[in-house]
Amino acid sequence: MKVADKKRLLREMLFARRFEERCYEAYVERNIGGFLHLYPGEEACAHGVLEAADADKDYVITSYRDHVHAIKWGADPRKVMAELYAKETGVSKGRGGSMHIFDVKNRFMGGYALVGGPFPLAAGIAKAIQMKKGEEICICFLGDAANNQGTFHESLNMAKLWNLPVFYVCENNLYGIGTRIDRSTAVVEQYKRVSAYNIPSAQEDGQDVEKVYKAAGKAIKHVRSGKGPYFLELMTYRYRGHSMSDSNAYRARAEERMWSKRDPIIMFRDRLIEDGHLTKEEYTDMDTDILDEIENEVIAFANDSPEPPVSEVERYVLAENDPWVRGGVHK
Amino acid sequence: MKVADKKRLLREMLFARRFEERCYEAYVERNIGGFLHLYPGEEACAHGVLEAADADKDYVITSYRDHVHAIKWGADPRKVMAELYAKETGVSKGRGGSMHIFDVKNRFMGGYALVGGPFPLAAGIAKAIQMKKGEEICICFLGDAANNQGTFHESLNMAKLWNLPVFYVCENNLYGIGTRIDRSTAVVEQYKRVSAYNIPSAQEDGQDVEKVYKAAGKAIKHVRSGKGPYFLELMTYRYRGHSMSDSNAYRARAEERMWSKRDPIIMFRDRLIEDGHLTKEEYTDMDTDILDEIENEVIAFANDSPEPPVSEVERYVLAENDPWVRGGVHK
Amino acid sequence: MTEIMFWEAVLRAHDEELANDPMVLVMGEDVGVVGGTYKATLGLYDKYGEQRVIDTPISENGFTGLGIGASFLGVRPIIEIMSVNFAWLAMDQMFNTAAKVRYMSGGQLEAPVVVRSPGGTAHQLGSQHSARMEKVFMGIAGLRVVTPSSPRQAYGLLKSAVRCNDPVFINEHELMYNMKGEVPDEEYFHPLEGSEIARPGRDVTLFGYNISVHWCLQAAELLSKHHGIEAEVVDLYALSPLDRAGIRDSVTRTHRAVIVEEAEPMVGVGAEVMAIINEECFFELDAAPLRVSALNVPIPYNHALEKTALPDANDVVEAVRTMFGV
Amino acid sequence: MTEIMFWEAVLRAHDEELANDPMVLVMGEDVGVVGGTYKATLGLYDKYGEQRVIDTPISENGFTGLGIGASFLGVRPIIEIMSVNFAWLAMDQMFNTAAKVRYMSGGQLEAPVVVRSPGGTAHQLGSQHSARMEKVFMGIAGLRVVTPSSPRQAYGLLKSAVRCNDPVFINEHELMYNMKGEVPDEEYFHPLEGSEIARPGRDVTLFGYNISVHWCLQAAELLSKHHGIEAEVVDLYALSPLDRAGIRDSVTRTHRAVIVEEAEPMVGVGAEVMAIINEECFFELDAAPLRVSALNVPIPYNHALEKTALPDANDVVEAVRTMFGV
Ligand SMILES: Cc1ncc(C[n+]2csc(CCOP(=O)(O)OP(=O)(O)O)c2C)c(N)n1
Ligand SMILES: Cc1ncc(C[n+]2csc(CCOP(=O)(O)OP(=O)(O)O)c2C)c(N)n1
Ligand SMILES: [Mg+2]
Ligand SMILES: [Mg+2]
Repeated sequence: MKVADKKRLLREMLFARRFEERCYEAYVERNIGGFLHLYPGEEACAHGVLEAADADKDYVITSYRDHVHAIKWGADPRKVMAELYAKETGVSKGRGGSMHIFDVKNRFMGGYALVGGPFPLAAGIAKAIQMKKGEEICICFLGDAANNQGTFHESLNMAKLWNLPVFYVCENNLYGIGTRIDRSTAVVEQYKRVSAYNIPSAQEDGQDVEKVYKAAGKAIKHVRSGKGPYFLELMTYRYRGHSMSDSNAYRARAEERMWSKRDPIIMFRDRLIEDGHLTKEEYTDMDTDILDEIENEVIAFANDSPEPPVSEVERYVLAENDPWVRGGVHK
Repeated sequence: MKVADKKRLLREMLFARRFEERCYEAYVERNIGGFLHLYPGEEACAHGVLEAADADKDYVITSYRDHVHAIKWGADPRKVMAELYAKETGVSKGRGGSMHIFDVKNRFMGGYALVGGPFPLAAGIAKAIQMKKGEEICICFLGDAANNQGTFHESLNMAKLWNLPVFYVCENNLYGIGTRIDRSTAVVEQYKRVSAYNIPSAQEDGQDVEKVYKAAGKAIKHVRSGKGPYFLELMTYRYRGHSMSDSNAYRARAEERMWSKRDPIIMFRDRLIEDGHLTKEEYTDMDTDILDEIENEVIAFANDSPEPPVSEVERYVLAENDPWVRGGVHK
Repeated sequence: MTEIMFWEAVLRAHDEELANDPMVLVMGEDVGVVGGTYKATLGLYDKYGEQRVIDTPISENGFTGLGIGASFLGVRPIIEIMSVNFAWLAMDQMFNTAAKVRYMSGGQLEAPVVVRSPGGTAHQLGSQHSARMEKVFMGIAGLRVVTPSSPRQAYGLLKSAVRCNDPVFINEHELMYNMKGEVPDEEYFHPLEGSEIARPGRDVTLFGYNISVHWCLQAAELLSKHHGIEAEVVDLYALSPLDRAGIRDSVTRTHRAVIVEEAEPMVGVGAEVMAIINEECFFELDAAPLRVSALNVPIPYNHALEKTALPDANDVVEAVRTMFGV
Repeated sequence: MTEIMFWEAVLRAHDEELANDPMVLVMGEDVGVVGGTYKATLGLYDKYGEQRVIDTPISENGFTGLGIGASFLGVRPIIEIMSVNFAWLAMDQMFNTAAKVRYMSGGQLEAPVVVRSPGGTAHQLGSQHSARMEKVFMGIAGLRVVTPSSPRQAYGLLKSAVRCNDPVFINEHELMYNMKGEVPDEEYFHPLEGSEIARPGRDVTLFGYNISVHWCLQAAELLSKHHGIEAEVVDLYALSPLDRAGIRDSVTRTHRAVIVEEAEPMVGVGAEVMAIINEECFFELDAAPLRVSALNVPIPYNHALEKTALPDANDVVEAVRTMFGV
């Protein structure tokens, strides 16, 4: 990675962190409603993987923990925040909310709230790519606990069977809400489970964005070359509770402390400083700049945007004026 | 195995074969309705496995292809046939039919028509055994294609996680209806798939009843000793179509011929003859005797039995006179 | 017009749509090499190849979700669920994804999948293979539900469903695949909304759909012959959205209504049509509307019990006689 | 009588039933260490141990089926589905197995499981977390469906459900767990069938269940105060089987009916109750019965849209005013 890219990546990760922290505040201020699942601690996963993908081609799909992936994949942070503020200017026009960020023009195919739901959808997107003989791939991010859902099994089998260009990324943060992975899963090392589908796989440190980038690059090369699916397990940790309503009481403070020592942003920053690519001041300026942007552009935009018109509550249920509903244009 | 037991087992297998062939005729005669899935060719699987189990203790559950398993597990063949004839004297009182043979007093927990349905049910039966601190185990027979259902994944994970006394037997006859296993399954060797749950497993020749018996014995010892689940894959073949409505057009005749050369009954019979435990005449007498029993006892019983009274069509929907429906006995 | 069988009509629609658009594909258990349990895809595997006519593993939620995902990119999957009973396994993807994705994405995504499946009770298939589930599909916003009563409708509804940008569930019937009927020789697209008057009449409206249309028609003949009652038969081939105007118009003419459904009555088509009548034209009614439904039981294997559990033309006649006191 | 919160009532029922019978167990996602998303199982993991208070993997169909299998041998599982939206994944085992096994085994087996789940729409949870699915559960024979409107019912219904030999689905509501109400100090078993008159009245019957009972009660107060209309409120805590006699008796007294449901109208509780009224006491009606329901849309995240999509007490008042022309 070029130095400029590294610095940009660091900025993106820091932006993601600040964005999520600001969401937390906005939720407390009651500007955001519903369920809110935040990403701090896991930034190296989305950023490392997506940095290695092709932003002009590839498709991304994920769970409810989706803001950061969407933004990294091109969604305007202002529109993501506007979505959380339930505004008409939101990426999903205020209809989706935090768990349903969609930005289809950038091929961000959405966040889904049913655990395990995106596994088959991702394989389907890959099937469409295959039919169109495209060079794109589909990248599917899901958590560790999602792998216990039947759709995991069904989808990975089909993905391999039909040689689909889909890259499954498992963000293993060791918990599904309050249940630790070894209490829900017989084989805790997720990358080993996919041998049941003969899908190549690897496990990587999810806190080190450069390692993630490298591992993802290898995986993407494999998938893009037509060799079928790949599965990458990234070991990571979320700092906050599962969602805003979760107190985190089930986790040992010692465990939390241990992980906070391997903060993906701090680690990356320190490495850049050590390598002489960044100064402390530059970093502080970057941070100030980000905080400023979030407050004065992102939040301001969300705040100032209008809500969807109540008269439109019945829009988007079915297609509008679809001629085939009346038996087509021939009639 | 003692010689007497071997001869009994051979008779049981031959009985199973003749029973199923007679079902075929009865279906053509229109005495049996609905879907009918027959077992010829696979007899060594059910017989080898269940011979190694404890008939006074263990629980058995299976798919729609269930007559032979039920009979081997103690169900009266007359009542099984009466069930197929839709009679009140049938094991399931004529309500279930071929796909739903139940004989609960013998711990035959039923045949189920949804592919993959019994996986979690078997784990649940094992959970109940565990709670009662019993020495029993639950044996679950299902086909190869069933392993692609999400319930397989979900159930095997829980079975291992909670160390449940369940023994999964995969009757791998290479097809799910008309779809050959390699066209539906990325990893065709089923016993390898369960490494994803860290469940011990083995593959065995499903045409050789003694080999099956031995492999099952080992598995059952493992499960009964409290070490958790086991998975056994038996390689076998069905002679007939998937069900009566299936023409078998999708299979190569050469493949069928090859498998018919390894007929489980003929192989076992020849071995017994070779070893001097059986004469050809004894075998012929055995067969005559079986055909006689099936015609004069089994079919006769089914024929002569009454149908369920139509007035009872609404029985068995809910429990009868359950006091808790009215708020319990305290009221 | 040529007379063909119901399955041939479904097959023809598949074939034409596969030929028309390279993005159309067919998937399901045994739809390829075998050609479908009810021959609805016979020969298409050889004609269009395994990329477009796909034998799936037994993974109903998985392959339905896969089809939905593909539809996001403009693929037009026709998914066959071998029997509607197995659709319980795929409800998650059908309702949580296909029916909601347009709404929750603010109109950015749509899921133009067709899911077709034989519903209804055939002969002695037992409790786990005899569900009638159209009511479940009807109850959820964002999904269209249609159910053909004839080869013509089967052909024309599938063709429109493939082209329509909404997810469509097509409820067929195991007992109807060998039914014969006329289908236009030229290409024909049946509307996905509305209803058809299958037999005009003035004394009472019999509402049916799918197989029960035929019971209604039989009953109407019997009523005419034996009791001089001229029943109108309305074919509700579109179950969601239901044709409120069509229902109202017919009842406003006949002032009496009997709704005939193969399913158990609880929260079913009968109840919904009755509610619509109450809402649309209550004071037009000269008698309490009735529904003719199955008993509220799992379907028994025994034939006599099964027959007792299910309604038929005679039950319709009896209901109308009760209504008229004749 | 002590006033406790709804979740405390559910917790107390769990606790007592676990203490009463060693074969009772509780299972679901995060019911153990965490104590349940809505605290319905708080502290039970420590008290009864991990063999009986079981944190499951995210495998809804799997663990529901596992509970059903255990129930075959006399275990009494109380299964929590964290949100009813996820129940789509478990429908296969609930309907294909639990609801049918007694029938298809000719009475040999039964599946005395309790499945409880918060249904209903909370605040801004979006399309995939706002389903109201009671109507789906009601439509299938072999399953009992109850839905408490108060802590007392929540406590007493769960206790009866655990003891009853049928599979029972309990539809709770995310917004009601912190609702307070009186619960008897002594052990109390609520009947699983029937209905309760929550407020007597003579002019019109408002039928509600679960959260909509409260809208009905509010509306009744407003109607009494502002329009002199005395509404009777009938609480249909048992959705399957429904209390036909109770419905008939009330309408026979008031001659008018409004059914209030949080769900979309299509094939819902409103339609079914209307059908029952038509069947039981059509000629007692002085006005067309009405239903007050949600709009037929997936639930939007935006709060104003969400509120518009859902009914409330004012909508009930408006419906009654329309009915009375006042
Ligand atoms: C089908 C389904 N079951 C349960 C839930 C509730 N739920 C939401 S997130 C979650 C945990 C998921 O954990 P994991 O997959 O590891 O992702 P993480 O949240 O840790 O990123 C659960 C149980 C759900 N949303 N959908
Ligand atoms: C959930 C479900 N999906 C599909 C079917 C239709 N079906 C019945 S048997 C079968 C094939 C099963 O094959 P396998 O598990 O290998 O068992 P076998 O019949 O070969 O013994 C299929 C697809 C079903 N009954 N249930
Ligand atoms: Mg996790
Ligand atoms: Mg097989």
